[in-house]
Amino acid sequence: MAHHDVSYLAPKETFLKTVMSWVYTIDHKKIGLMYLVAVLLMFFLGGVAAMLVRAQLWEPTRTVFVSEDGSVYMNPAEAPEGERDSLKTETRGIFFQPITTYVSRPAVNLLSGSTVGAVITASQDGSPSVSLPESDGQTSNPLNIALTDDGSPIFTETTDQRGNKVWELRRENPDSDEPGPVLASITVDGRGNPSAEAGSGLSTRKTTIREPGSTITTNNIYNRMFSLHGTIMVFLFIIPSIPAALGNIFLPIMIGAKDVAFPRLNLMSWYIYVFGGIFALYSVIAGGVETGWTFYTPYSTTTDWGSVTSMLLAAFILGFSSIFTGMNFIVTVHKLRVPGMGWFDMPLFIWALYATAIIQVLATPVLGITLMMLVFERMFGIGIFDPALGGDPVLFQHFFWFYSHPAVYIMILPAFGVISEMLAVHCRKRIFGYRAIAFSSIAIAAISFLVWAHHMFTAASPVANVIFSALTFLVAIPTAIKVFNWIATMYKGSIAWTTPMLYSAFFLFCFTIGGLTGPPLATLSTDIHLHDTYFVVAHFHYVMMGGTVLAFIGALHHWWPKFTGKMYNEFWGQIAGWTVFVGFNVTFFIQFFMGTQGMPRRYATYSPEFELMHKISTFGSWLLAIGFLIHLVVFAHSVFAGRKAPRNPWGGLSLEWETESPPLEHNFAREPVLTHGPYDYDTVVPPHYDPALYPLPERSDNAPSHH
Amino acid sequence: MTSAPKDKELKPWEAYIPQHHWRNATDEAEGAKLGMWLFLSTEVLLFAGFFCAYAFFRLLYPENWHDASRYYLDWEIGAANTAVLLLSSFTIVLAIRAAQQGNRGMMLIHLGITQLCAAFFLIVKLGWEYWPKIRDGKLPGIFFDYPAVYAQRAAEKAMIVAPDAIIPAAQVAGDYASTFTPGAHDHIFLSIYWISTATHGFHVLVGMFVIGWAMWKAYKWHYGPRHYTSLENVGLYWHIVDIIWIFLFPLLYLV
Amino acid sequence: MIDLINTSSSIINTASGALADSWWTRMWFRHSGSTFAPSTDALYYYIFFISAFFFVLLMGLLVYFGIKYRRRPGVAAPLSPAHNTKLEIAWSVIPAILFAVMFFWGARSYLKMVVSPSDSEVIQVSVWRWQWEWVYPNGATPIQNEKVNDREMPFFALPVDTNVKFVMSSQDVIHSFYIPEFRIKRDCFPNRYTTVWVRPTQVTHRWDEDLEKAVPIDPRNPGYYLFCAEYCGDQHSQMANRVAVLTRTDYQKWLEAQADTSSIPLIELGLLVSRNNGCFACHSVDGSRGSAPTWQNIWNQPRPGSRDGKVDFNYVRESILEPGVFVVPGWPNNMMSYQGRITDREILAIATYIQSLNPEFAAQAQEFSRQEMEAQESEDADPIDPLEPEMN
Amino acid sequence: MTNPHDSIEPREILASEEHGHEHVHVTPFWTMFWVFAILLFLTALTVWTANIHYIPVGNSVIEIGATLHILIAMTIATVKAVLVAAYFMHLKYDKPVNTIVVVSTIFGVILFLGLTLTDTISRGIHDRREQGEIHAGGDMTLYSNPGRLERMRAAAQGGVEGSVVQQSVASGEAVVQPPPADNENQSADH
Repeated sequence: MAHHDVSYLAPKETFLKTVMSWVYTIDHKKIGLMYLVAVLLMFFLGGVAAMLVRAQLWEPTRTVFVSEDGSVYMNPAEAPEGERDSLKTETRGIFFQPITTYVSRPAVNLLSGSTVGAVITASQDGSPSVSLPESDGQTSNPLNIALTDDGSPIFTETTDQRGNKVWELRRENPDSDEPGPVLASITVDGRGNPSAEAGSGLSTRKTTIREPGSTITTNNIYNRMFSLHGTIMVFLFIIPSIPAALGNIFLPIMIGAKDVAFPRLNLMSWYIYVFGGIFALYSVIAGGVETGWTFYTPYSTTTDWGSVTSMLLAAFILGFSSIFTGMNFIVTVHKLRVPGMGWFDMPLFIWALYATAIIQVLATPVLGITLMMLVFERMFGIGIFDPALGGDPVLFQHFFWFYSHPAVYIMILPAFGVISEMLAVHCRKRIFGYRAIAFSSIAIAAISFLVWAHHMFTAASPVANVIFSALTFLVAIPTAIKVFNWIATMYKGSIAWTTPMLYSAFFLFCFTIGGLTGPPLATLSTDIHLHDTYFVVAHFHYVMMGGTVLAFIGALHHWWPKFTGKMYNEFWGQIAGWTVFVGFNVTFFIQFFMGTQGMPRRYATYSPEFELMHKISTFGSWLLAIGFLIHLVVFAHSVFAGRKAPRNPWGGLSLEWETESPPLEHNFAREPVLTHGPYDYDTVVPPHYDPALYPLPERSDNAPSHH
Repeated sequence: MTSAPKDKELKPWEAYIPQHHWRNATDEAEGAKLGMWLFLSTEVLLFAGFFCAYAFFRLLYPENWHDASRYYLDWEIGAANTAVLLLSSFTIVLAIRAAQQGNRGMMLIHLGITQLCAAFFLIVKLGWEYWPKIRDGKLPGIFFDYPAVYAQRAAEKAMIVAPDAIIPAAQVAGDYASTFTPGAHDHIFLSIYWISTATHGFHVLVGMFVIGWAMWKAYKWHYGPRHYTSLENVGLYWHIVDIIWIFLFPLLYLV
Repeated sequence: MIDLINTSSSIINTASGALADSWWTRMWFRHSGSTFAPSTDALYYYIFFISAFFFVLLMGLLVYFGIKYRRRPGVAAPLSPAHNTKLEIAWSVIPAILFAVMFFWGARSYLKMVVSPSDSEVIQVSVWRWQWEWVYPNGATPIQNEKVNDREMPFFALPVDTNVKFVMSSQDVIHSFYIPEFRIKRDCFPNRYTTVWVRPTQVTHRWDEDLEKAVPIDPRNPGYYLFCAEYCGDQHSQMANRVAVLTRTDYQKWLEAQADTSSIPLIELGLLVSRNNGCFACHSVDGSRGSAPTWQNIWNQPRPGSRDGKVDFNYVRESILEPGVFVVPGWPNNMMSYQGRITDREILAIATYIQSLNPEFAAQAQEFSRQEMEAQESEDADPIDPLEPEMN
Repeated sequence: MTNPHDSIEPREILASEEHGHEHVHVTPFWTMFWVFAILLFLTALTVWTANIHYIPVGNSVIEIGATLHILIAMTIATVKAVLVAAYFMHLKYDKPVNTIVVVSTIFGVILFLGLTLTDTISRGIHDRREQGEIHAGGDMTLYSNPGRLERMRAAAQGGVEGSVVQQSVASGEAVVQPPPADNENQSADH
């Protein structure tokens, strides 16, 4: 009868109404889907930045010798005999050439001894113009430049020895036909960069209009790229990825609710995310940030480059989006579970999201106030973080990491949740140690607040370092427990090697490496050596990318049939999965060795001895990109040509597999009745699943499924 | 089920039905309240940033901090504002009580008093605290006008003709201001004073808007014995603004 | 407990000492250059082998289960327990114990790095974007340069088997003092001092009397790197210097040579001093555009608004000591003052060097440099008045 | 948005037992009044204790230091906050879950302050500052970019008459004006 009995994806009567039904929607599934599209877009953007970062590191920036015909030699001796004298040196990296001029309007200010002056400017193609000062409504000519009839100054166009175009502005010489002395000249070099010089011997001075950021070096582009990668990936991709996108879609369904507790707040969270994203993108367009995503003071308070303030505001705004999602999830889990679902009847994904939400609510406000204080510092110089004014940069680091360390658990905990789900479903096995996994999520959430200063072992005081080192090891224990439980879950399972299962295994592989490289960073003396090196980069990526991103992609495949209603291509999904896995490991495993060898991170160039390792890493990044592109094609194919998904393609037992694919507008036709736990694979044939395909183990009483 | 015609005489609070995804109104009210408490906890942690910065610098420069607090800020104004905020908290509690009893008149009166208190707080803050400080250059960070403050202090000292015997007595009475000399970190003290009180003041302002909204809803009969969730949440918000001030007041003005 | 750690760490120290310079240690770490390196490396290997054991165990199980229990049509998953208390306690407690050992061991060797011995030789380290400066106890800053990745950078030497304490401070943003071979790292902050100390154990360089500089003993090992490990902006990656370890006697000779710049002609010294003070990070000498005006051809150029109105000795001196007094219009005022970190003769040298960069005045500069050198060599000569040579 | 209860008559809901605040605790007036009175009293007490620096005992005095003051003031403030939360904010009468939220928030604040201060206290910056190793804040000559400070100061004081800094900007001299009290801490050799 009512239209909430149709799929949430079903279009409305008219196109406009369909669009509006998405714009004004308070349906958690639509909001989650919009989040999903947005975070995938951000993943793409951040990924492009990452590819450029790796490309720059293909080889170190070096001085090379360029002959006139353009051949490049590492050493002048390599050049043919005749060319050696005419070699020019150039600094070059493989990808980013140094750009010496950013603003295309060099100008020469011709001061003629008095306060009146004239400004000579050149556009990008070098065509010159002079603006002369006005006096008494008439154009005066204090410089005695030859003028045409309409008052515009005359430039003589010549070519210099190198073949560059030169425009010269000369002083008028009324006594003879000889040209007067050169007042100023504009030269356009081979690359089209204009530069201006004032003539010598005159009372002139050279000014070049140098807006902030007028010189971009190779390094500078690189610095923006890795900062862009960090800020986008952390604030716009990975934090909202699983909770706000997949969590939003599935949390209410999995606990049998019609919606989240505060649907309008949920919509607001989405629009705040968009608003914050606009600030971030504006910052990128307006020059980008080059502070890294950590915004350490006093670098971030003093740099004039780019648009740091805009990026800070973006992160501040995005924080609210995250807080609102977290609040919503906590209340939803507390108040909207289907009757009969106790805390220990919840799927582990819900436990993970609940633990995540606790961190989101408790940690994010501190980031908010930190960034606000940093904005005040930049705008008003309040002097709390700026050492020049008596402030303390380490205090900023404490403020920042009080959020940002728990934030890495905001990123990884939901991934733990989806892995628990995927392993149980695809191994057709009751999860091993349900309570241990559930409690370890909460324990990780609590301990995550205790360990932040391990990011500051080279900065903080020794006493604090010892305390934080000890506390850091605490967090390793619940994490280890989870991994052991997952492996134990596979024991005596019936393991279907679908793409989600494949990704679960990839996750276990990569996350175990990521986790096991944590202890050298938590141990004080080894961390002193490894701190701020590529070892940290590799560790972080093994946890965040090998952990969260692989779990996210796996979860996308796992739930894709449910929320889109279409199946994806299993074969190509697995091909893409293997490409991503191999590419990922090629890219990042070598970085552990770079780190122990002492290669510091955030380096735009490096000593030649690291070249081979960097080349391997960059090569891996291409494989990785190819893998993700195949995934993109697989998903696109599924959306447009995928076959219709059954209600329960994997034989899952949690509540989302009971409803239609895609789910109805209010999730269920009527409120579901809980007849079994989410992991009772030993005793229950899953709903909507062919019992013939689902043999139950011998000993059980072969109880029929509840349908 | 029968579909009887709707009773036009039902007031909005009587006719209230929960949103579609809630099982019943009790769950909805409790859920909303829990959500509000979570929001309040984010507020507390937001202000924790100021408290942490305060503690950090106070431990670094204890004397400077103490003297600056006594010299730059008037505890009388702070105390008056504290009392006013406490009163407003009390009246908003009474407003909720009135809602529970279905007494719209008392509800509006008490919310009105709360509004007046909030306005009083802001006017005192702007007129008696912020404005003189802006005038005298007692501003945060690099805006802090050391020369002007020194000149002013010198003029004040010139006016104090104090026989030696009186100064210890003044100290016993706690009159530190008479011996005060501006310190090197006054600008940071004032930075923290400005950003924390301004953020708090902003919350008071937001509070006035939401209380105004609650008054409008009360006027329209949206609150009654069975439904006053949003009024309760407005009250919770207002109390947290009060509690934050309870901590800010002694830290900034007294010790 | 501590005894146990001591014993085990000494065993592993011995073992890793035996492993030194094997392909295995070379794969992970650079040379072990200080007393901290063996214990840090040994601890790393301890963690590594534990990790490797668990990784192989877990991944072995993953692959084994994945193959053995793969889904077969019509075959049910056999029953298995959903939890096992003993197993779960075991895999919680055993890692906890292993972690505890890591923590105690790591904290013990870390605390040794923190407290410097009282007999340490103190080197003042000053750092700014993008340059390290070491001031040795005799007041010298190195004049020896070595090429590191295309750039001439100051060369720093340390005495072997001597405790050296670095007292560090930054002039602008946060930097981090990192010498991988020593396994030490410490952040440098503006407005604050931090310290780190080290005891080098391997001699890498020797003093060469003829070349009057330290040269590598083994040409394949040109010395250690000093890196900046905290991101500090544009040329963060190019803040790499060579650090060498000399024997005590060689070190003394090297140090004396660094303190004595009187035998270097002004123009040459100007180039050296400019390099060592990182001037070339911003100022170019070939006319190309950096983040500050080039030095090429600026000598005698007009500078309206400055005290002298043009670039001369006074102008250069003022620009070095009080860069904010006159800023060339259009350029940012971001140079720091070199007051107190540079001698009068060095200022004169820089000015002469700049003079020599203008072809018109190059001969003049050469002549002045030669005269000054003669004056230096004749003992009774009056010190040259830097304002004297200002001739027009 | 569609409401699934559209077809249900409101009275029917009212007739059911699911009422919003059916069994709610009505705020007792006199309890609240006395809480309010105690709060006012505690405010007065804070002010009073903060202004006592010496307690005369016979011929001598007992000094109350800054630390003790802050402890007293914070204890009173905590008592006040607990009263407001328990009575005004109804925590005493509500479900315990709200109290759990509050407790974990306070836990978070304590961790934040406590662990941050573990570092900042133990680095001994204060002692070293007194030995002259560390320059007090506001010593702006150390800063590499005095021009920036100048610009910001000039911008900040744009309209203020007679400002020293403004004059120095006008004359083109980048004179940094450090706080006079800090002069003895400055050293030129950095």
